[in-house]
Amino acid sequence: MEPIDQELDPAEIELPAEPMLLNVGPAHPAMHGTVRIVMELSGESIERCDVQVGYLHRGFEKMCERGTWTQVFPYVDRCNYVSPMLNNVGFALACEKMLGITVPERCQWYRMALGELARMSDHLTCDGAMAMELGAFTPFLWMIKGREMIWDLMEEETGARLTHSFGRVGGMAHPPTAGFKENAKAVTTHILGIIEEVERLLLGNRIFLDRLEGVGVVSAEDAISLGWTGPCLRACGVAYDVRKSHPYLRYDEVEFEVPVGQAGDSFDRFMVRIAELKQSASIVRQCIERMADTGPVNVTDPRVILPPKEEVYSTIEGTIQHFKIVMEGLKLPAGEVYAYSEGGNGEMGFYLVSDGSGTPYRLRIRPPCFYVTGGLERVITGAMMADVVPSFGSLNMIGGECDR
Amino acid sequence: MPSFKLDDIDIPFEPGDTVIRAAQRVGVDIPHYCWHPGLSVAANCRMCLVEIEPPPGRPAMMLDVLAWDAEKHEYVPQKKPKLQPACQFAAADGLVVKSQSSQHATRARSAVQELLLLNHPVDCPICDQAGECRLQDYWLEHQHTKKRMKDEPVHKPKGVVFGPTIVYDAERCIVCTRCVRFCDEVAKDPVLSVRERGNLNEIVVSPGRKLDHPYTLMTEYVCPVGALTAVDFRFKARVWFLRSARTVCVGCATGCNSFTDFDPRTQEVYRYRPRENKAVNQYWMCDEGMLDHRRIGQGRVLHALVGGKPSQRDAALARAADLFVSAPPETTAVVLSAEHSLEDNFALLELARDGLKTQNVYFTGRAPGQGDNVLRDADKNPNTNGVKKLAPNAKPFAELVKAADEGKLTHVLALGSQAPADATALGKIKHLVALATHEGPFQAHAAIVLPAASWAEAEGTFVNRQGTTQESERAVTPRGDSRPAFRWVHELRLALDRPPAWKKLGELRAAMQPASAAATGARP
Amino acid sequence: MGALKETSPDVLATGAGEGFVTTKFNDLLAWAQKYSLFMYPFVTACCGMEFMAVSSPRYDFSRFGSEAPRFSPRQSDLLWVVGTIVQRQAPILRRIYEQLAEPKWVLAFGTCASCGGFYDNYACVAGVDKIIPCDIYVPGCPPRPEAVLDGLMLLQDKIQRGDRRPAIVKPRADPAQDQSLGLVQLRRSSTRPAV
Amino acid sequence: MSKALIDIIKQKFPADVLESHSQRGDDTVVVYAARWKDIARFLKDDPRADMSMLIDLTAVDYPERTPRFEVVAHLYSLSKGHRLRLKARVGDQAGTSVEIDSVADLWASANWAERECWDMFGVRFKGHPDLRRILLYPEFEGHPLRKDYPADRIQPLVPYREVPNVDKVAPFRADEGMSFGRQTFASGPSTDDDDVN
Repeated sequence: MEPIDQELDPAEIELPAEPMLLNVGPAHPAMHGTVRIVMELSGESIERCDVQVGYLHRGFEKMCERGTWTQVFPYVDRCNYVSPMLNNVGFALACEKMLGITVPERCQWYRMALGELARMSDHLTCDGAMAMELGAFTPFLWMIKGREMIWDLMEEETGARLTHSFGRVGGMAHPPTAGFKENAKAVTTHILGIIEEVERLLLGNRIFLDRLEGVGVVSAEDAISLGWTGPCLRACGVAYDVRKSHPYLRYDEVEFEVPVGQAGDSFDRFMVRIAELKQSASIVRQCIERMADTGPVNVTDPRVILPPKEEVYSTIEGTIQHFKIVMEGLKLPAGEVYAYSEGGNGEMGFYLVSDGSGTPYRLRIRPPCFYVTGGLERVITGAMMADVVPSFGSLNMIGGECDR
Repeated sequence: MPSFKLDDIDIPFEPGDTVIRAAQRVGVDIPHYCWHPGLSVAANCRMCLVEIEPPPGRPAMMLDVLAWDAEKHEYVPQKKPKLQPACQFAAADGLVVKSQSSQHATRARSAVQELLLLNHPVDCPICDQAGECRLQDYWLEHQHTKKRMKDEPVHKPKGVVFGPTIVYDAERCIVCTRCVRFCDEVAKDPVLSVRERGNLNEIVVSPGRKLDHPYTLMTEYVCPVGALTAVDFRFKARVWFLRSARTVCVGCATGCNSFTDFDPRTQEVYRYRPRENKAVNQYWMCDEGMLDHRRIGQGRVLHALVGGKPSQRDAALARAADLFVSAPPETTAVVLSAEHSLEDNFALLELARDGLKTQNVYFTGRAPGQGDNVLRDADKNPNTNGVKKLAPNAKPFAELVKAADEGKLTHVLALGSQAPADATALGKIKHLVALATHEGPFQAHAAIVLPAASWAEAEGTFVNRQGTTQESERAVTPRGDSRPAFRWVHELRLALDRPPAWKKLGELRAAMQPASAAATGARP
Repeated sequence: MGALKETSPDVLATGAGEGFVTTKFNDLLAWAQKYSLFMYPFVTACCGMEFMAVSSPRYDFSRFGSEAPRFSPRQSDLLWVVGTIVQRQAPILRRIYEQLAEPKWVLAFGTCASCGGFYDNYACVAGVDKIIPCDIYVPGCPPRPEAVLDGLMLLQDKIQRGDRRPAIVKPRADPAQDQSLGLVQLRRSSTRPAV
Repeated sequence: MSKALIDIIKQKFPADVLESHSQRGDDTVVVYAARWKDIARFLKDDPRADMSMLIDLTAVDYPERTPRFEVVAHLYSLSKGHRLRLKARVGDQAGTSVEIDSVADLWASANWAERECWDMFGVRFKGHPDLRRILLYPEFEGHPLRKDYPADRIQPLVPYREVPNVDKVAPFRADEGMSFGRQTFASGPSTDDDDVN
């Protein structure tokens, strides 16, 4: 890797003849602060480029090997921090696969509803930021408004706007609040309205379309070989969605479509996200219809789930249960498991290795962003300088997840 | 060898074994509270109930019980096998025992566990046993149900002072009588007994007595729950923060095997726990030894002293080297110490032989104390045998005093802190360099004191009174400027420009092997 | 400052009466500075999401005059360090801080930027104040927008006072004392249905 | 599901499969590192397997074992919809010579995955186009995800400031906190102490 800014010797004080070496990022507004692209330009077009990530590598996997399994939740929260709930659910599912337990039906619907809401906030953020980077500031503000609604709902449910740490192995931290269903209905209605506004504002906009259509094209073969998943892969016309292909929770019982694009360009990626927003909204609707108002949310096995605080403070059994789970951590059987679910950016996989103790021996998260960003070089090589921003924006690279 | 089946595992046993003992020998654990391998069988906790298959052709011993039928909503008569306590049931060849595999046994255990927790206070947050408490472990393994009793639990005295070392909490007590049996059988001082019956019973000290025999802390050690707590350890640390090193007690010549529990964050030693060794201390340790960890922090020499004044360790080392570089061999002597490990003594002896070329070797140690015929030895030095075998012709401390008195010694390099007898004569030695862990006569009279690491701060090998060589691990990092004595010797020899053949501890031990092998014979 | 109407000469002599504001020049300067903070958002991580929220109309920190983001450090005087700074990022942040023109202030947005948070490992810088001086610490993981606004107001106070000592945003009330939160006593009457 | 897949590999490479199991529905095949690439290529090209995607590639460190490292690849077939976990054990105790063939020319996704694996575990992939560190900086020494790397051993790129107390949050006295009464024109530190410490 070359130094941040290289010393030019006096001979080349005047701009060098091409190829010209241009360094974008990491502290560049379009690079989300965590990516650096070193480009070799001839005129406007990019001859070669080197995408450098890792400016947000926070040692996620190492930290996970220090605490208990439950203490991993805050860390996964901060992996994909645009849709933390999806990470929560994904990790909880992984641990439950390891334990061989399934959560009660009510909890499954609850998880799905929250997860889809998180997906909506993810796509809203991505498309909004994308529009903003192309100069369309208003849609960004509108979409952030919609995201605020989701976050208020999340705060009502979990107590935190962004990093919830709400998932638990064998359930959720709390059952749904009384007003959850009404709030969710209202939020989804509002957001569908916002999406219509945004569509009307953007999709007739010549500049917007010209900057996206046919830009950052990726063929399906390339995308598959690059290990792309999620919206970016679907934009290339490959209808691979974990929720459909390998249904988990209750996704096989809800009706939704997997929108796919044709061209695999930035515009398709944008539109796929828009379409998925609508799908997610309908999934949320179906979930809150199917979700029972009463009934257990957590599994009953006291070796997995924490007791209610009343019991902890009043009965010795509760105290012991709390003590064992908090101090020693719940024990996952020795072995390994790879559990996968549909994250905001595609297949979010967790590869857990347990030695039977209360602490993870190895916890590997399969970050969709990492592989998507791995394809950026192939996407922008040969493209024009100005196409980097929409292409990169449409990949929705999340630093925390890509670099971990 | 005869064997029986326990949950389809073949378990060999020796004649006279009980089921639980044979199982434990091969590492199969049957849950138990009252049974302890070192104590007699009481069979009063009923946790170890197992189902015994009847011999072929014989009917099983069945009991008629009333079981609640949820559908019929009434009690219905049922038959269930008579369960046997594994701690009392003698193993027999071809016996078929069902422990985990028998749902009757597991249900019985769950019930027993629930009964034991019936009146248990919600004390885990303030209980020193929490983290190593049988009640907690077995709740998770055998009960994991919620509380059903709605009544107020029975309240019993808390914080009863049994003696100078032990505090008793009757509410936490499950009256397994381990402590009673220990005092009776091992300590030979039956000072504890059980009062009342049913859920009111509790452990009491005999009227007019205190729990003050030399093995009181063992009662806390055998207590499977938090009923008996040691004053020494009470509210000092949480056990899940502690780490353990496998060490040897240096309190006396017995050399009891022990665990040294320390906090890796603060490098503080909090307690000793006995480590099972059938050949040496079985399962026990004495109070003296258990409380010996206090000496690690008390009266230590932590910085080098030159002429009684604190000094940089390098400076002090250089001064010491200057003293010995031109020391006349005939008036030079080294003093070995039975307080220190073979490594330290061997390094020093080597220095005397190769470095200082002197034949004057003395040895010292702590003054003898009380002994008994259980564990404690009158000789309070952990390594007397080691030193004796290492340097058979080392002269005793008395002669050192004599020689010093007659002014025969000018340069003395002394290991160890304590002296067995009056040591004022040491003041007559012109150049006395002490490698001392603690303050004492040597530190008092020495011209130069080099701070040595204590037993808990260095690996060491000790030879106990039976002539068994036992290695002790390092628990914590040396305090202050102190470092293992053999390291000091090594540096001293470098400073003297007479470097030894060894650099690392491993090499030192290798160099020591023949000597210690001669000293010890076989290692357990 | 009102327009100067016809006034009696003693007014001009004493400077009393309407139409005049008398103040110290430094105060005037500080007043101007604190309401025209040009910010350089150094956005790396999770906190960036909340940063978006703060900048969006609902919380809208442009009300405090720190609206205009400048993506060139030379044009900005308030450096928002938003999110975790890892060792690999540190030299860049350091350089950007050096490129800021005086007077310059640094606001550590979130726990990671303030002290490293729970990323206590080989990769992360335990707080930006390890590498650059920091004026305002806003705790929270990520901090609520209200806390960020508190931090901004706190910074403005400090600018006005010419006080360059570091300051931290603290809760307006001690949660442990707030009985309505029910944090100190056992939460028997939970608003939620029992599990 | 793809139990058959294991059999396919077994009968194609009878001598190269160390072990195989299906734990919790995950089919796992452990192969000899020497044949890592051949088996990967077979899995990609064989119509019965048709592993079109390399979902993930990582490693696990078992310091007490030899070989010390397990390279773990998760394969997925879009057409068949089945998955397979492919493992190979490499590396000596010291962890100095940890080598395995690169599969970057089979799946483009392996490019970055292997770079990360090298970065985090020091597993060297033979034939990789450019095996640089990816998440950490080139000046970094060691491989952090190895069990013997202390989690908190930092290797700063820029010297830390020479300021006392910089290793802890600056000392905040009562007058240094949020001044809730906004005494805008007070000179000197505000004096209200209604903030909690």
